[in-house]
Amino acid sequence: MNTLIAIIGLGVLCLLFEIFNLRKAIVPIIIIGLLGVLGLTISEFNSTESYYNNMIVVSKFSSTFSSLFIVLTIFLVALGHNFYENHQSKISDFIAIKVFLLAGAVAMVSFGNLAMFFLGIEVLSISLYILAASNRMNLKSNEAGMKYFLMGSFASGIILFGICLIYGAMGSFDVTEISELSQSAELPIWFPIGIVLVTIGMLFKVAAVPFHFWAPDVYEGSPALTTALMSTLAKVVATATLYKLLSVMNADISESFKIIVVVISMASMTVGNIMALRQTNVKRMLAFSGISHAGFMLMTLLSLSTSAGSLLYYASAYSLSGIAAFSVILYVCKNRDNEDIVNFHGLGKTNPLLAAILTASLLSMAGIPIFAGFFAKLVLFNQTIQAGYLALVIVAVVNSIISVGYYFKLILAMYTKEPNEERKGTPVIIYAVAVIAIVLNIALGLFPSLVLDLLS
Amino acid sequence: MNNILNHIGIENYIFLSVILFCIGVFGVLYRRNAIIVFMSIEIMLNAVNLLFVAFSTYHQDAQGQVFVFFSMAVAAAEVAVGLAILVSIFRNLGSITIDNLKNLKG
Amino acid sequence: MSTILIIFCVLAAITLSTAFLTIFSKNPIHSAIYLVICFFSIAGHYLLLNSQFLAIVHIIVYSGAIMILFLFTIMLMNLNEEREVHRPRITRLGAIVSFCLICLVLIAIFINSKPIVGEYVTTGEDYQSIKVLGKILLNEYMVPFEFASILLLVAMIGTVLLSKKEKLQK
Amino acid sequence: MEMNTNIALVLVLAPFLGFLINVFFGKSLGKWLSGIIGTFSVVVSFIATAYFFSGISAQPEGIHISLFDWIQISNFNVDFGFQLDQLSILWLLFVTGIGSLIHLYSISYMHDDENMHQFFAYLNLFIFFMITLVIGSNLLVMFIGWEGVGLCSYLLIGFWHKNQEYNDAAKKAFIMNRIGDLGLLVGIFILGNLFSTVDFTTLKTAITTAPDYNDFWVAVAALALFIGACGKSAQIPLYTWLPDAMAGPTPVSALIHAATMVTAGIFMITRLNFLFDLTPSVQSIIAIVGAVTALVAATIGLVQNDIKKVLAYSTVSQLGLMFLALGLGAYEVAVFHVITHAFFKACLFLGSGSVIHALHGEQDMRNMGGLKKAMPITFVTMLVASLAISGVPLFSGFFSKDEVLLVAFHHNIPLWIVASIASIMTAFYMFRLMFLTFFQEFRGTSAQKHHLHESPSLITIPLIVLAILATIGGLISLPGNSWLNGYLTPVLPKLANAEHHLGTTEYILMAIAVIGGLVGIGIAYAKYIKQNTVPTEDAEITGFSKVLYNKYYVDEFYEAIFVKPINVLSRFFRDTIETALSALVFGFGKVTNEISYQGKKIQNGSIGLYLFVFVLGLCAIVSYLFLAQ
Amino acid sequence: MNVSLILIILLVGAFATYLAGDKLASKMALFFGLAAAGASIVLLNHYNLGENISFINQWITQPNISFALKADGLSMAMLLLTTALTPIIIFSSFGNQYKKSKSFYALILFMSFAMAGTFLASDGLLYYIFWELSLIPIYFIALIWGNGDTEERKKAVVKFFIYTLAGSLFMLVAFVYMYQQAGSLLLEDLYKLNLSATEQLWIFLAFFLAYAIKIPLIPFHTWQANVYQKAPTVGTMLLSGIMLKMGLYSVIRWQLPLAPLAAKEYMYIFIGLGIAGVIYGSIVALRQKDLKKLLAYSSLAHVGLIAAGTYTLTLDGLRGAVLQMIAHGFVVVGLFYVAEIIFRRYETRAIAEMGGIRPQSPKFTSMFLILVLASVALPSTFNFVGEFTVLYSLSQINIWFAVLGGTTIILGAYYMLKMFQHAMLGETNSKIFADVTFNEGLTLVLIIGVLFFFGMYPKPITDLITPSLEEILTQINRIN
Repeated sequence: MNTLIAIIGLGVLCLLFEIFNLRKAIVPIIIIGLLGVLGLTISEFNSTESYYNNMIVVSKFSSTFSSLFIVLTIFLVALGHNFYENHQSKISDFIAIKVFLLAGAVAMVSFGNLAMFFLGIEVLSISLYILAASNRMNLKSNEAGMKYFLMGSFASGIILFGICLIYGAMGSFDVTEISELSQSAELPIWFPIGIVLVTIGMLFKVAAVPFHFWAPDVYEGSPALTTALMSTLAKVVATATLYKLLSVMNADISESFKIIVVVISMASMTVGNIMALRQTNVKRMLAFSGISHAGFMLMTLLSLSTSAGSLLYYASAYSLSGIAAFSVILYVCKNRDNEDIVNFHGLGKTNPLLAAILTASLLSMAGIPIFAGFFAKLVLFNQTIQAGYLALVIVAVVNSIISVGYYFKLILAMYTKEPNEERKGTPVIIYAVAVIAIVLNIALGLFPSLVLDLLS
Repeated sequence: MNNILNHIGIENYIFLSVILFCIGVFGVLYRRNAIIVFMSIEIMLNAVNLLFVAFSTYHQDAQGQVFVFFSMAVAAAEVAVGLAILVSIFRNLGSITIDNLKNLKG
Repeated sequence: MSTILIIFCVLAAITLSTAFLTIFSKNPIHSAIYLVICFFSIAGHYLLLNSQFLAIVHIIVYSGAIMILFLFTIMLMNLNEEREVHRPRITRLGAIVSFCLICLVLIAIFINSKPIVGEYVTTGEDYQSIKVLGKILLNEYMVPFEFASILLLVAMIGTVLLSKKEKLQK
Repeated sequence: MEMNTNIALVLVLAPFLGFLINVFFGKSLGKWLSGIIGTFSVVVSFIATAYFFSGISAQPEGIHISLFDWIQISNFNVDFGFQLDQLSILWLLFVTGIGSLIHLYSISYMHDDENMHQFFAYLNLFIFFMITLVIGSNLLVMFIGWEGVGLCSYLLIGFWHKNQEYNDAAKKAFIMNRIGDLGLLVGIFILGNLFSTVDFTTLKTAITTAPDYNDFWVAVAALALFIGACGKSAQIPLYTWLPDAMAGPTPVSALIHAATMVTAGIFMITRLNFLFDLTPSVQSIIAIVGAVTALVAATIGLVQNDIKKVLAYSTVSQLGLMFLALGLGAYEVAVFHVITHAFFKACLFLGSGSVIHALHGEQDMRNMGGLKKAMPITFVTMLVASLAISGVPLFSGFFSKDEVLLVAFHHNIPLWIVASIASIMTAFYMFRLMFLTFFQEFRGTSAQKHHLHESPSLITIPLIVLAILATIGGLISLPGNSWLNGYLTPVLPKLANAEHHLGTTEYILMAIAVIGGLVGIGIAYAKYIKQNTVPTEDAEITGFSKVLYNKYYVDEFYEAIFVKPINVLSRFFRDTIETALSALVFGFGKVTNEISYQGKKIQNGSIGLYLFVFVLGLCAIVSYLFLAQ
Repeated sequence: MNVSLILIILLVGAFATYLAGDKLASKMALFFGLAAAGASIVLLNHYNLGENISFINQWITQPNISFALKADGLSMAMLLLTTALTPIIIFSSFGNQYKKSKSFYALILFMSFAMAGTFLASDGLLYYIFWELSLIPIYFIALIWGNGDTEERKKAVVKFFIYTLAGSLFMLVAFVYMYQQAGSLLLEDLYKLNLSATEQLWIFLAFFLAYAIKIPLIPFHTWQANVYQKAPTVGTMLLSGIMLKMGLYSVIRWQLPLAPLAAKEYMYIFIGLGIAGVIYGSIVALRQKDLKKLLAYSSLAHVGLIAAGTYTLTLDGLRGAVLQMIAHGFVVVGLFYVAEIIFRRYETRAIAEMGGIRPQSPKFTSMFLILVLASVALPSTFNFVGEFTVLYSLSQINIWFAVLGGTTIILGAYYMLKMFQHAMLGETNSKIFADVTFNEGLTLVLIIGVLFFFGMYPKPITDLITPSLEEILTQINRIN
């Protein structure tokens, strides 16, 4: 709860700074503030409490994920300093929206009442619509915003419908009550339908097949930093929320529901990976990669009671490598109108450090050992085999192989092609973010227990 | 005080909402005019709101109605943002036909 | 068939038909007006369900605020005539198919489910007066209530962000 | 024993040292010095051998030296050890002896070659490996030498490496040897598996004491070993490399391809006589192969015009006779013939080398003739050697060949007939060679005629020594009173109770053989002296002699049966299978890429479609969960 | 003092090399390579004295993974191979100028680190991690410093990477599966597993896919020739000298003891596959025009034989395989170095464009010939010891295996001598061929020295590896 309040306070502070004309200070202050919030969250790690009539429930799950979100937001805000340098007059708005978005995200993982869940997801979504469309002079950005908005509202409608049916069945929005009531027999069918509809809405948010179509278009069209946010923070938030939703409501996942999860997970991986193979736009490629990673993360839903740790680990691994990758993309594609792979030609020569970082993050996503992505997949496979879904794991393995194909396309472009122009100006902050993110990623790879054991 | 649902039956409300919801969905799929699509989404949300109120009566519980307030807030916020996006598209494109938004694909 | 049921049916018929008309009208202005009627009929439902406050809020928010926003936008963009390009047949077909499908599926499920037997509960307590709603909203639902303000704040900032012309700074 | 070990090491390592010196410093030492060092190192070995020879009578069981553990196998360990018994010392004697002579000869013969130090290095290396082969205490140490001499043979055949045909010949020799080596290895494997040892002494004990060895596998092992011997000793079907090996310098042909290396097969079989004695079926195969080889090679030798080729086929033929003897269990006879053959054939090769030297590389007998006046020493020594090989009485060849025939007659008359015919042919082609080379008028160019001269003494001295040995070599095993048989008894225990008598049959057979030899010489005389025939040009050769001249087309046959198919297969694998396999792997990538390409079309940017799929998905999930149950 | 020291030296070396800058990189790398070699000899000494030089530490609690490095004779032998070849390989590159050499040499050391780790790891996951890790440096080495057409090279290298990764991922699944059963991936815990025959078969096959691609066995070899050809010679040496051995080592260490039932049941098939590789590789090698490709196929043939040896499940088979692995490691590095030496002078790898080198460079020719002969297993070279032992073990299973496998000594001689003849012999080449420089000569002499020394006296290695192989054999023969 304190986390949430503090974050909102920061957001408001950000707006106030604009009023007092302290634009330059916004980014550093917010970063410091977020670090403080991070400390606060971590300090509350072991206290499991519920606040305000169980509206917000702080648990290990929520505080760990909140910390992850905060970390990601710090990175994204830091990158914003550079990204928005030509939009100084709007920087406070951008940062504020991001901070509020973070508030929504925190609400989503710590909700104790479906109202908070719904509002959280709407805060997140609306912020994202705005950020996606934020480059208002750019038609692509407009289109992305519009597409995301239309489909997102559609999905919101479905989520709302689902919540309504749950309420209809239970007469309450409180998850604890719902959870208790769900144990009893004689539930109206509205409840499972409601759960399924909410799940489908959330599947849309995590961009799982067949609800994934928006993702590539929106990722491609949005400003790069927004794409970074969507592909890291937003995706992770949505997955965590879906996980929490299903586990906390004790929805007694039926076998047939699990089959649905398996099918969707397989489809997401396969479609995501195969479609990514022929992409030339890096953001679009990463969008498809994100779809496949969503498929991986959905595997955690098959063993809800035990897989929180692995989800956290996977999410951290994925999002950290995503941040690292996107910071390189931001650097490379700054002042360019697209993110075509051509822009990356010869990066290995012109900027070996960033090329190495991008390579490392791609390798992490591909699941090559020593990077956290490998362990993420490993624990996931472990759990899934334990849950008895060997076939799913084999599909996942095959997909990992396919994924190497397109990750390496980018790596090849960096190292074997000749650079097409000289790049100058190496913003320190991009370096810092990229390096820290990848170092964190590798550290997670070297000491997976640090994260894995948090939630067990 | 008599429960009004004794006269109508909750099923009828469910069917009404479902059909209304589906009309909303239909509208989203059927129309290419972004404004109308927005309206269809509003119809969807309203269908749900209606059901909330019906369930609220069904359970004799105010929470459902409280939720409708939030839902309205969300609807309002969405419309505001959506229309803002629409306006900027209109400025750039001179049209609000969503079929024209096909630059991003592949 | 009680009076109430008849009222319900009439209202439902109005709701559904205006909803359809909203979608089928070629002129966006007409759509908007049908939608307003639809909202009013829904408000009628609320009244029927004895939640007067909600009905009024509904009318104020939807018909008063949201629809005005819509109309304003339509006027702003001068969209009062039909400009929509010809929809490909496949799109329409797809829309109709999915409409039928989703309708059928959902209704079939609810029909399949076992019907609610017996009397509906009547506690006799007041649960939907302004007073009660206010208490609940500002006690139990204080946090979401405040959070909704964040939502609106975000929307506000966002709308401004999207619409405001940039002051170019060198 | 310490003394013996050291001397044995000197024996082995002296040529190796010579090799090293010549390899590393040969060029700076100069030709003379390098030749002398090469020769000297072999002489040292010869002296060491003589030392052992002098002491062997005191130690009938031989000297066994184990240096260190070499290869460990699960059921036995292979020592790196030496075994100096009667057999190996005998072999060492003529290897180092003739080796020294040929080294000496080479100093002069190779003097014009720029790479003389290399030549001596290789020769020394060869001697080193040959010694290893002979004194190895087990099959694997022997195998080192076995392959090593093959290697040296490869190096020396291809000594003039700028000529790719010579290199082809070298390669062919090595590969054919390797075919045999595989047989030898297989034999070793089977013996190892059966008796858990490859050491000669323990193997002998194991075989002779094992009550229930497996007949079949022992026979297979013997056969496999025999295949190994075939490769090294140029027997059918692996003989074709030997005539080609004449591409090497003539001293090499004399040393490796006549006197020493090619007898390794005989050495090995004699060494393992206890094994072969147990497998009569294999023995008869050996005998038949030997006899047939003797005949076939002799027939080819009848019409060859290259002086060295004639000698090469003669060698093959003689080796065949030795194998015949081996196959008949008369190991001592084979050994005897090996020794005499080493003398006279080395002499013949060196003589031919002297001729070639004098004619500046000319090897075709059609371009020779009348050399006896110009090269009297060469002529006389070669004549002596020819008489010896033809089995003219009192020369060494007479005794040894006669014994082979005698043994054959006792065991199997058809084999005796075959062998006798081969001997007659031998006499014929040898004297054909002599007559064509030394008699009549010189048929070469006038430039060559002008330069005709007797070779220098470094060449003639070895010739003379060898001619003497070819003459008196028979003394070591006179019929009825054989020193050799007595000497070999510890190795060949059967000899102890063999009866030595010379009956009428034996004398008759001797007479037949002598007459046969004389007939052969007579025919040659009639044809090449009386009628003064000169073999026709290649193109004019017709009929059966064409078949003979082309060596029964065996090379062509092998080419068509083995080499071509393997090359065709190789090309097929390379071009088709590899491509197909590669395409298969790439295929996966291609297919997924294609799917991706098609998939991109679905993602067409239309929100309507996206939502449509959304709704479809929703319907599918909901209906699966709630309607399908 | 324990084996992690080697890994630390190599890893630190990699970083130090990178930091040393382009000029010093090669020397720095050589220094650390030699340091690792020295350290491993010291460790070997400790090991021989009976000290425990293994290292084990809990690493991840959930799942239960340990950082376990076990040093038994087998691992030590392979470690020595790695640390001995690494400085040789680094030294061999001294004649070449590489752009961005600090990255180049750092990657070499890093790869060496990963391979050493693979040989030492005794926890399944740790092993897997090292296994995969070794793939990345070679990928970049081949990609960036490789030769030939860029597009072709990319294709070959990416294929190699994806192919090998594909294989090993199934191994990972097998490990995960076993982890479910055992609750740990420590080798000794896995040994205690009681897996049914069916489970073992699947595990065996999963491992097999990984190893068959890495080794490679036919028909999984299609990446090999192209990558060998395209990679820089240093990369090729690393690949063929050490990395192939990772696959073979893994067969002995992991595949056979973990799935012995399947190994026994289908022994003939896998031996047959290995031997088919011998014949196929040799025949394909016959008509290769590119020297490096020819060597690649010869490698295919040799490792086929080694693999066949391992699958015999006899002490001789395993021992011969290990000996031959080491021998082949040295000889193939030497041969590729020879190809590189020729390339330095003639800028070609096409055999047809060579020829007539011998008259110009007797030293080089002699050393080349010795390597050729060693590769065809001339007795007294190390390769003979290995090949003989392997063939002997095959003969214990079935004499026909020995005969067919033995064709390698015929076919091997055929294609190697043919290559030698056309590359080196014949009329003096019009292009000048300078004889070997001191560095080149030293490298080759070192390799040749090793080959002859152990060819005559393999006992130290045999003694080193035999106890651990016997232990593995008891695991293989344990009754489930």
